[in-house]
This record gives sequence, structure tokens and C-alpha cells, in this order.
Amino acid sequence: MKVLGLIFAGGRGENLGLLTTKRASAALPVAGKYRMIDFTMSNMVASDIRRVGVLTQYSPRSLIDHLGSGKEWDLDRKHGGLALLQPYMAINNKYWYRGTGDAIHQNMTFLRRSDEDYVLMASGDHIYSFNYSDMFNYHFSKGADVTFLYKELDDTYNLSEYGQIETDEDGRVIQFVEKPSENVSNKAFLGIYFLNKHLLMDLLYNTIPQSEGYDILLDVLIPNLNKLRFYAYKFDGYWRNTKKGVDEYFKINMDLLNDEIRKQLFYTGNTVHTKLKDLPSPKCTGTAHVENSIVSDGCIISGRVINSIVSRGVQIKAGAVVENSIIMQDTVIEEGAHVKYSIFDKECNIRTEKRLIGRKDDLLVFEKGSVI
Amino acid sequence: MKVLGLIFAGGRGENLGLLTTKRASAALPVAGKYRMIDFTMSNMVASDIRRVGVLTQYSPRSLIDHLGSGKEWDLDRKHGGLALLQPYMAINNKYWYRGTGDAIHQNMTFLRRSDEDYVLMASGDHIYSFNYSDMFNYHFSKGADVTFLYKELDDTYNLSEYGQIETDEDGRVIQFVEKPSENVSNKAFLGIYFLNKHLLMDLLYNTIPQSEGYDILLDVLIPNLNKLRFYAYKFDGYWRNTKKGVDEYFKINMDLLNDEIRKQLFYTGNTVHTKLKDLPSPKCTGTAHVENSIVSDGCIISGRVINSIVSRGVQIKAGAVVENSIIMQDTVIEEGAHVKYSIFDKECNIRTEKRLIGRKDDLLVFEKGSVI
Amino acid sequence: MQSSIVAMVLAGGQGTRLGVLTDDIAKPAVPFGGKYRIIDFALSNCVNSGIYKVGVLTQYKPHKLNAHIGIGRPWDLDRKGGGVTVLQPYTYESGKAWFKGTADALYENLDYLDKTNPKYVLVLSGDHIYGMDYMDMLTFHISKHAKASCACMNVPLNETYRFGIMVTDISKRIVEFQEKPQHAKSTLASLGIYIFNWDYLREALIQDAKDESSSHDFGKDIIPKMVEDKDDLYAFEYEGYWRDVGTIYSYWESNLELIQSIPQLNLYNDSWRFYTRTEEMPPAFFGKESVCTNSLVSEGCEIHGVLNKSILFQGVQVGKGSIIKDSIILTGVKIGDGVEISNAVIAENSEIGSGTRIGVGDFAENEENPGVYNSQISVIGYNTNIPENAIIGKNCVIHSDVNQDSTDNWHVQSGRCIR
Amino acid sequence: MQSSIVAMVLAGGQGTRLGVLTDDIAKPAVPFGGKYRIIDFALSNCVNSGIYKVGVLTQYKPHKLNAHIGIGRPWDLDRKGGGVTVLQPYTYESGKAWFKGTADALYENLDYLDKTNPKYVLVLSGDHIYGMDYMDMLTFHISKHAKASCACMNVPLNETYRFGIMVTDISKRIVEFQEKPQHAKSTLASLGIYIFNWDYLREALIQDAKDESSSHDFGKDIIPKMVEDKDDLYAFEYEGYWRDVGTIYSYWESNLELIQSIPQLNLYNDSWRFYTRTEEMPPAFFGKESVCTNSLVSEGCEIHGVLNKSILFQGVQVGKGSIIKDSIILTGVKIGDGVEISNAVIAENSEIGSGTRIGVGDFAENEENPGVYNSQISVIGYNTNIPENAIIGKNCVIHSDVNQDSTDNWHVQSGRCIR
Repeated sequence: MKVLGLIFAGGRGENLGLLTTKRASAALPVAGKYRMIDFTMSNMVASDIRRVGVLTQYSPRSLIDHLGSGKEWDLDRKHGGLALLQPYMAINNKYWYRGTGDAIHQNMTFLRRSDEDYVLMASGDHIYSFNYSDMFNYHFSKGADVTFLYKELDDTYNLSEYGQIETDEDGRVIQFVEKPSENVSNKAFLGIYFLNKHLLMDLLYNTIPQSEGYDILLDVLIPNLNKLRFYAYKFDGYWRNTKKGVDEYFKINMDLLNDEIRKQLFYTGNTVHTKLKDLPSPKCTGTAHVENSIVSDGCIISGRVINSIVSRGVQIKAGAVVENSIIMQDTVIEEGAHVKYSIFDKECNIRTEKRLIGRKDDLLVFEKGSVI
Repeated sequence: MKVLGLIFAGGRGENLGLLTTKRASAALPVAGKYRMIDFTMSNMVASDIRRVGVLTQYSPRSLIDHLGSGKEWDLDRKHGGLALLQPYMAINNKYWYRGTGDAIHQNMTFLRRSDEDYVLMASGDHIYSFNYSDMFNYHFSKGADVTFLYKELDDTYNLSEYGQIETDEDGRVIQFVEKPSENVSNKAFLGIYFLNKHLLMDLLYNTIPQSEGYDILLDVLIPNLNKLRFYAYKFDGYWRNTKKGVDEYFKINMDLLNDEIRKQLFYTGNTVHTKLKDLPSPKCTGTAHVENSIVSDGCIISGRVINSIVSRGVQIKAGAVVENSIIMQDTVIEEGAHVKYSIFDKECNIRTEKRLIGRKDDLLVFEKGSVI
Repeated sequence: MQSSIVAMVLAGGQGTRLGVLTDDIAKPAVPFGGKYRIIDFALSNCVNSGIYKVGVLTQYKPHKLNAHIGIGRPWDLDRKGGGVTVLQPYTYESGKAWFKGTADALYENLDYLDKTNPKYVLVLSGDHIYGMDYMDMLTFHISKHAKASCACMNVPLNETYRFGIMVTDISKRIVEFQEKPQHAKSTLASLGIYIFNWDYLREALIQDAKDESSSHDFGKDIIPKMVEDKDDLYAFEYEGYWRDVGTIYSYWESNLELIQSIPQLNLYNDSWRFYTRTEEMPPAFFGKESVCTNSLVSEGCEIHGVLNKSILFQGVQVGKGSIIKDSIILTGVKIGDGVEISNAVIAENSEIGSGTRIGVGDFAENEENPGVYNSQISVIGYNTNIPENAIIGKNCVIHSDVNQDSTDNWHVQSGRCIR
Repeated sequence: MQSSIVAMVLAGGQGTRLGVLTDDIAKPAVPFGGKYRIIDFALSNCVNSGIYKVGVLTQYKPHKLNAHIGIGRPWDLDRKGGGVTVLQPYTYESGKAWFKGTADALYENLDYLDKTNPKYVLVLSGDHIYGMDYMDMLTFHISKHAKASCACMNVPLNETYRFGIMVTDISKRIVEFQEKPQHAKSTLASLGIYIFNWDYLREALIQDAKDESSSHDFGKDIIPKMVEDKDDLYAFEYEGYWRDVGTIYSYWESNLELIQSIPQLNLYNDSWRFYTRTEEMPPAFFGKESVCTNSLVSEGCEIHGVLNKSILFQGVQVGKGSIIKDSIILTGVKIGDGVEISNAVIAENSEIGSGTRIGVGDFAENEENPGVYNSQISVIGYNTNIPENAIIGKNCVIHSDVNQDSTDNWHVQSGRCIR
């Protein structure tokens, strides 16, 4: 059985504000050296998926740069491999993608030509480590038409922001409610679907051309909830969705300071592949102090770094203090500056003695290239 | 000195009719195994250009498939290499490319970030073999700001369909007229320009945002004809532009049966790279007769082939006759069929005993997948 | 299943019976079928069978072979984890020697296999022409709970003396092995394609390495020992096309088999492609006076003469009025006008002057090496330059780099050799 | 200019004075500087200088080196025309032996160079740590109309006895060569980096191969002969950082030089990057109780202890309360809680039990090989497993694969060795 991977990476992620003015949410840097899409891409590759289509639309440049020819995921292949699916102009087709369903519909040729019989669809801005094979096996053992991945959310999540699933004893989905005002279940749908490719194509042909909505979930699949056999497979590991907003993005990064979560994502699960940058190991000089933090390659640390995520090529000068912050690539924190509860996008420069103190519930966010 | 290559491959080429309903003219198959863009790409690579941006827009899929990661041109590099520049949606930018000038303007970041100082711009649908270095040297020896490539056209060209250049004794361009009703010169501009990257960026910044026209030549460069030093370098070899129409496309293919032209394009000039297809050598069976024709890999020929171009994977069955025709990939001509002065796009099937006889001035064109 | 298997391709073969064709290259690097080299068939079978971890064991004149395999791109074997690895002999502190035999070659690369740690090891020869799905064989191997399996083919009884013959019981278990027997008890000939459980093979290789009386060869030592020990060794019957192009005649014949109207080995099969590395050249051109039947004509060829029952490799030029039949013309050969060639193999980059005739006269025994050159076929070596109007008989050999000054008499009679 | 030059990297060095560090790998494959291997510096210098045709000549235990170089991707040397080619010795019909010396290694690969046919050949050693733009040297070479150029560096007069010394005239032409002289006439030491005109070198190699009295070495035979013949041989003076990490002490010292606040070799320089192949690991994590000063800590490290003046390679784990100073800890080493390590080099994948102390006590001469082990530094080999609460002195050697059962007495006094 061969599975085609489709990753939705076209959305901006409006809740992410300044962080996504020039990139799609799937291209957001995370955990020091990764971008969000690395996790889904790596999960797919680890699950023996050899052809991956990435649906892009909003500001795709950094995503395109990052993925390149797919080398790092070993997807630069003669047969199969990585396909970047941007909307394009054709003789009878001059639309941008109007939704996830429309996006796939516009790429029907890609689906038709691929020799895979099944499709796994997933978002490019989620973080988790999972071998989808378990879900595939579940799908076949249940004789399902469509299988959803879900997770039982605890109270660190705002349940009402997630689509909720009700299942019968067998695991069959009997109800789906999108972000209800009143919760019906703690089983949240994770936006990851598995189904037969030809069934998907059939559903799209019958829906999109005469539809008013273009969402793969709400307009294409869910209307068939009673007609087809929808099943739900439970995921137990760490899973978060960046798109929920800046606070969620901050939480995800801080979660990585937890030994258990870091182990689950990087050491016991799949190798997470990302674009290589050829930087040397980070250096701590004589005045450095690093505590409960992640420090990436190419950094030179002379100041104090506490409870923070430091991306590649960052310099933290002597006497500077960085606490509970996320510092993205190539940012420089000058001597004596003090930052706390802040997120600095790439290539910022924080001047000598500057104080930038946010609060846990009121994070400061500085866009790419800020000089403060 | 490093040069950035930019290839315009976004246009449909309306005059090509059925041949470009589903592909850009730069993606049109030619000479049995190539596509039009191969010639410009290979010329650039042979001229030591290590970063090439291909501006795509209209039906880019076959172009994207064809170019892939640029492997065949050795452009799948860590630094530099091939960039496919499609229009995209961003926070303040929701246009398709409105012209060649606008296309480059929308990709200003690509220009800015590249470490090349000069830009060579060329069309993706011309056929010729040329090492641009000669033009670069001429540019510097003249102290030019912009250098055009031109050719003195003989009467096999319809001169009035070309932009015409007048130069002074030194070679400086003193007049440019786009497709005039009355010819001013037999020096036709070949749509190939060389200039400083920063000058180009400057001109675009000053033009595109407040312009009504978006053409790089007519709206951005020519208005500065008197202010800047435009020079013209003469190209003497074989050169043709497919975009001119179906007859021109046919002529180009037939030209390749000429020993001199074939030699110039393939044997004495640059290696022409194209996507590999892994097909075996063509087989002529006991009933085959092949005369004055090109036959590509993967073909099995049992019929008569005269004055024709046969692309990869074509089958011509016993008793079939193919004369003065272009047969694209994977087309099958069944037993006893007779075709003449016809162009068959990919995957056509011409049934047994079918007669399809065009005339030199009235070619028959069959679109991809026709079953006749 | 597929990722648990590693293929080890034995590509050290010298191929002495191919005469001048293997003067400078190993047998697996010899060109075949218009654009391939012999090893392409084994490598393509691997990737078509879904085996993406391949070790190629080289030794004899490996440069051409190494350049050909390179990083494995043509076979899509340029992979991050796995892909193709060329394994050459290397020096130890103690100053160790070359591979002694095929089994020794594997033994010396135990570390490669240990690191990969597969469940199964497929051992192949890089010398054979065939298209085979190794997964069928692996399925057989697994279903038999075998420790080793050996692919076999039924051959005519009168040819059994040329092969290693496997005698099996009704369950296909091998009960006896006869090496090139005078009186064969079976017609099942071993094809030199083995699947082993890795742990079992590992032990066998280590034991064999300790055995000083062993010649460290799979066919001569490892397999007979396994049969003797009554280990679970099974014969997988293969029924498709398979050729060991070991002699000049079989090389010539196997090439020409490809142009049959329904060849046994179909190169044009979409679902079982053969991959290779080639020069980038434009498609073949046939001139106004060309006549071409029953032939393969590769890219870069320019044909102005008459071809019949011939294979032309890339970039061959044939002048006006020339007639070529029953011949194999390798890459880059330039043939003048009015040349007549029949029953010949002409190696790469040779030039044949106008008016020359090759393959004329009656058969005569070869004066130099009748063991190797023993058919009608004349062989012209690499980079030769044959003058105009030369006459070359049957069963002749023109050695590589010969030019017009190499002899005064270019009327070369059948069976003669020119150095 | 750049495409007319080919680099040949001599990577056959055994590196015997690096002791257990080169037990299983060639010297160029020895890890250096947190994530590199020694050969990365030469290869990176090549690509940074715009040289994209590189031959690497291997011999001694090349497997790790071959795997490291692979198809050359990390250095962007996986190129269609050119890129990196690993050149190993190979067998001839006559059963030829291994490379005899550095010049012989090139001679055996004349065919590679002939095929490439460059104008200039850059000959390098894969053993040295430095960042050098070879284009500066080529410009010098061309401007002098030299037949050969040799990169040299001024060394202190009291160290000249360790080097080949070049005596030049005012135009930098080399007029005399002194091999490790007692009384040096100059302080210009050869760095083993040469540029030759290819036609000139080709002739010299062929002459040298015929000379039976020659040891076929660049430094010992080729260069002295050129000087003797009064050929146009020039000395290019290099002034940057250059180290031959030939001994354990210089290996340890050169590594630690990287953590100076303004190191002479700046790994963090954007315009002169060093490339390497590494495992894919997440960034380094520093726990709540970590204290880290004057150290490099690589990807995949998890630090819960105290580090000072140390280099930690990828995937090193340091338990709580452990103190590591003045040490080099290679990839994948696991260090328990409460461990104290000073002045040590610990090779890959070793495990150090909790409470163990390494580098304690007074200096004592090494009992096994005082020529190699002759400093304060203790060396722990590959894949060792040191039990809890062991005590290991100074200048000790724990050989590769030692585990807790290898000795009864884990109170290892200074200068002792455990096998």
C-alpha cells in the first residue's frame, strides 16, 4: 500500500500577528533550528510516505527556500518525492485557492498521476512525533472509509477552539462539531485524515464545482458523515497547533525545555529533518551562564540565558540577560540589555542596556529586523 | 563577475493555439526530446551562470515537472541554483504578474538576496546555442549600461513581427521600434538583455509602482534609451522564436533535419541538457523505413517515416506512413494509417488506416490525447 | 520487507573470455544493448524490486565502473540513508591483500553489513543480463523458512556441464550440488543469485575465512558446504530471460536478441525499466539515403548508410553507401563512406576509413587465442584507427589503439591479429 | 581560472602518534572542533576557494572517511561534472600493490588527472587544520610564472628541526631545501601545500616512478629533486592559522584554541564556512543546574553539570554534579552524575559511570608507549564502558572497547594502560 502525503501550508495563521506578516505559519521557526513544517514532513517520511505534496499560497517564499528540492527529507527522487503545489493561472482557472478543498481540487492532476492509492492529509503547522502507520492499520482493521486522528485534550488546551468528535463504542465517528460554544466531547480532531485517494477525488468532483464552501473538512467530508464510515484513531503523545496564536507558539517553545517532551519529539520518535545551515557548535565564553535553555549552532553566548530558546547564529553579549524568551536566527542582544517574556523574530538588534520586559500573559513580539 | 540569469517562461504563446492550452510556450516539446526552455537554460549554464530564476505564471505544471530541482543542469546547489518564481499571495500583494517588468518587480527580494552583480534576461521559448560570455565582454568593452542581443534577419523571417534596432557606428542603440508597420532596420532584437543588477532594480523601483504598463522592455528600459548607454551585440547563429506561431514551430522542427543547423545546436555548441527519461534506444523492425528524420529513444518503428520528427516513446506500426510531421511523446500511429503535414501532441492515437493529410500552409494540429 | 534486505553485487569479474573488450575495464562495465553497461541490469533489477541499499564490490580495473556508478543517480540510488555504496579493497595496518574470492569480498566488508544489519542479504553477480523481481524470490525464501535460497533455471541436459547443478527434493530443498558435472542428476542450473538470512551468512563467511583449504568462493565453497551440512537451502526456479554474456559469441548473440520483434528481454517495458548513465546527446538522425531494418540506433547517431540486424551505441556515424549487418558498434565509432561490415564487434571511439570491408572471406582459426576468438566474429578494439580500403577477414582481432601505421599489410586475413 | 585547477587531497595518513584515536580510522577522519573531522578543513578550503574538482586519495582504513565524504553533498561537491572523487588503490592484471608514497598515490591516478586535464594541480594534505584561500596562492603562482609553488610559513627558529625548510632568494624562488635540519638557513617551513603546472608535475611523477631509489614522497623526493634541478619553484608565504595536529597534545591544544575569545581560526566567520557531515540532532540543551564557560557544546548535548574549557561533540550527555574541564569529549559519550574529568580526550560512544574521576594524581611516564603518550592528557578509546567510581590518573590510556570487566582494579594510576 502506497500513501500520498498532502500538507496544508497555504494559510497565514492570522492569530500569529507580526510573526506571520511575511511567512506562512508552517514556515514559523521553532525549537531553535526547526520550522513548523519539519515535524509533519518528518513524520510522513518516517511513515514510508515517498511522495508529498505541499499546498502553498500565502507568502510561500520562505517555505520554498526551506524545503528546496526536499533533499533533507530524502524526497529529491526521480519517482515520487516532493511537489510544491502553488495556485497557478491556466486557461480555465484563474483563482487563488479558496479553501483546503479547493486547493486539492485544483491539483487533481497531481492526485490522478501519482501511483499511490491512499492519501494522508495533515496541517503543516502542528508539532508532534507520530508514525502514521499505526493509524493506517487501524483504518483497515475497521474497514473505515475515512479515519481521523484525535486527541483527548486536558485543560492546558482551550477545548472550545477545536473541532470535537463523538464516537460510538467501536470508534466510529457519530458526530462532529466545529468549535462549539458548548463542549460536546474532549476528543479534539487534529486535522489529520486518512482515506482512499479515489474516494477523495470522487468527493471533490461531486462537491467543489457546485459548492459555496471550499473547506475539505466542513464542506467536503463532514456532509458525508452518515453515508460513509468515519473512524477516529486516538493519539496519545504531545501535540500542539501553532495556529492558535502567539501564546500557544510561546508555550510550545517553552514546552521543549521539559525533558519528557523533548525526548518524545527528538530522541525516542522519528528523526526530525530540517534544512542544514553549516554552522559551528555554539560557544559559551568565560562570562556565559546558560540555564534551562536551548542554544543552537552558530551562537556565541557571553551573557545570561535563562528559560529561553535561542536559535541559530544568535549573539548574546556579556552582561546581557535573556529570560523566558524566544530569540530567532541571527538576532544580536548587545551588552547589558535585559529582555524577558519577549519574542524576537530574525535579525533583530537589541541595543546596549535596553530593557524589554514583557509579562507571561502579555508577551512582547518584535518583527524581523527590528532595531530597538 | 557573477551573473544572475532570469528566464521569462510565464507566457502562454497565444499564437500556438492547441499546443499551449495546457502548457506555457517555454514547455513546448521540440526536436524529439527537448523542451524549448532547455536551450536557454543550457546556454546560461554553459556561460557559467550559476543562479537562474525562472519566472512562471501560465500553466506552469509541465515546466515545473520538467525542471525539477535543476539536477540536469547541475543547478541543484546549496548556494545559487535554480529558483522557480511563481506569483504568490502576500499581505500587500495579491496580483498575478501583469507583465515581464512586474514579474521581476514582484521578485525584488530574490534579486536583492542574490550575490550576483549582473543580470542576463532571456525568453524561455527561443532556440539557439550561444555562450553569453561574448556578449558580456562586449558590454564591458563598450562601457554600456544595457546590452541587447540582435540578429540581422533574412527573408525567412517576417521582419515586421520583431522589434527593430537602429545603431550608430559604435554599436550604440539610437532607436528601437516595436513591430513597426514599416521596417526601419533588419536588426531584430532577440529579447535578450544584459545589465547591472542594481541598475535594473533601480529602474524597476522608479517605474513599476506608478506605471500603467508593466513590460520590462517597453515600459521600463526603452523610456531610458537616451539617458542610458544601450548597446547591441550581434548574434550570427541559428535563432528562432517559437512564440510566433504554429508555422514557426513547425519550421523550427524541420530546420533540425538540416545537417548544418543540427550541428550548430547540438554538436559544436553547448551541450543541451534536458530531463532524462530512461528509455532504451529506438528500434527499427524488419519493415521499417526511416528517411531524413529524427527518431528519439523508446520508439519502435515498423512503418515509413519521412521528413519527420519523432519524439520519445512513439510507436509507428507496420504499413503506417508518416511524412513531414511532428509526432510527440507516446503517440501511437496504428497499422496502415497515413499522416502528412500534421502535428500530434503527446499520447495521441491514430487508428488503423486513418488518413490525415495536411498541407504545408495548412498544418493539421491534434491536441494531447486525441484519438482519431 | 524491502528495507530489511541489502543487495551485494559482485562486480570484480575480469571477463577474460571477452578478449579485447575487457582489456581496460571490468566485465560488468562492458557496454550492452545500445546504451547500457552489463551491471545496469543487476542494479535496475534491485531498484525495480524496491531494494534501495546496494553494495557494489569492485576490484579489477574499477575506474570506469566507479565513474559509471558514481553516486547512483541514474538508478535513483543517491539516497540519504542507503543508496549505492562502492566497496573496494582497502589497506590494513598489517598490509592486507586483495579479495581472494567472491566470499572473501563479502567477508572483507562485514563491517558494512554489520552496520546496515539487514535481515536478508541478496548476493548477485554484476555480470548477467536479465530482468528479475527479487521480491518473488524473497517471498519464496520466507515461505520456505529457508536459511539460504539459490535462484536456478532449467537448462538443456547437454549444457549442464557448464553450470553448477542443484538437485532438489520435492519441496525444492537442495539435497545435492554438482559443480559442472559430466553426468548431471538434474537440469537446474544455479544463476549465481542467492538470498541468505544475514545471521546465517555471517557465520558461514566467518567459518569460511578460517578455512585455509577454501578458495573463498560462493559457488565453489560456501554453497557446497551448506549442502553438505544439510542446511535449509532451497532452489527458487526462475523462468525468464537470463544470459551470462561470458564469450564474444554469446555477447554478440545476446545483443542481437534484443532486435527480435518480440524479444525475450523487453527493454521497452514501462513497468520494468533499465536505468543507465549516458552522455547527453540529441536523438538519432537518419539521412535521406539511410535504410535501417532490425536494428537499434542510439542517441547522437547520424546514419547515412544501410543497417540490418545491428546495434549502434551512442554517437555512431555511418557514412553514405556503407552497409552494416549483424554487428555491434559501440559508442562514438565513426564509419566512413562505402564501408562494409558484417559479423563484427567494434569497440568505442574507433574510426573505420572509407571503403574498408570487415568480415569477409572464410573462417579460419585465430592465430593468437583460439580459446577466446572462435567464431565468425571479428573484434576491433578501443580507439583504433583503421585506414581506408582495408580488408579484414573473419575471426580477426584488431587490438586497442591500433592505427594505420601498426601494420604494412591492411589485407588482414581471417584469424589474424593486429597489435 | 578556477575551473582549470584540480585539488588532490592526500588522505592516506595513518596518524600513529594520535594513539588510540586512529586505531580504526585514518587521521583525516579524526573528529575535530565539536562537529568536524580533520579533512573537512581541506575540503572546505577547496570549495571556498572556488575549486569544485577534488580527488581524495585514501588508503589506510578508509571506510569511515568514505562514509563521511560520501557523494560530497555537505561540501556542495555532488556535481554533475566534477565534484569530489574518492580515489582508492585498485587491482591490475599483474596484481599491483598499495600506494608506496604520496607521489606514488598521485602517479597511480594519472588517468584521473589525464581525463580531467587541468592546467594546475593543487596537492594538499587532509591532515591539517587551517583556513586558506588557495586562489591567493594560485595568483602568486601565475604571477611568478612558476612551475611549482609551495606554501610556507615562518616558524620559530628553535622549531625548524621539525619541518622541511625552504631557503629562498629575494624573488621567493626556492634555492635550497633542508629536510628537518639541525642548522636551518631559513625559518620558512613547508606546509605540504603545493601548486604545480600539470604538464610539469606529470613529467616529474613519471620520472619519479621510474627511479627505484625514490621513496615516492612529495616532501622527500619530488620537491628536493625540483630544487636540485633548479626548476622554477617558488615559496608562497602564508601568514594565517595552520596546525598539524600530529600528536595527542597538539590535538588537544588545537581543539581548545577554538574557545579563546578571539580564536585564530574563526569557525563563526560567515564568509569562510567549514562544512561537514553530521547526524541530525536537536540543538543543545542546558539544564537548570548547568554551568558552562569557555566551551563549545554541540547539537544533541544534554548538559546538567559544570563545563569549563572543554569541547563537547554531538550527543554528549553530562549528568548532575559532574565537572568537566580542559577536555575533549567526542560524539555520543555518556557521562554519569558526579563525574570529574580534567585533561582528557574521550573517544566516541564511551560511557563514564557516575562518581568516576579522570585525570587525577601526578604525572607519570606512560608504561606502554611513551613516544605517543607523553603529556598530562589521558585518552579514553572508542566504545569503552568505564564503571562507577573508577579513578584514572594522568597520561593513562584506556583502549577502545574496554569495559568494566577488562580489569579488576579500576584505580588506574598515572601512566597505566588498560586493554
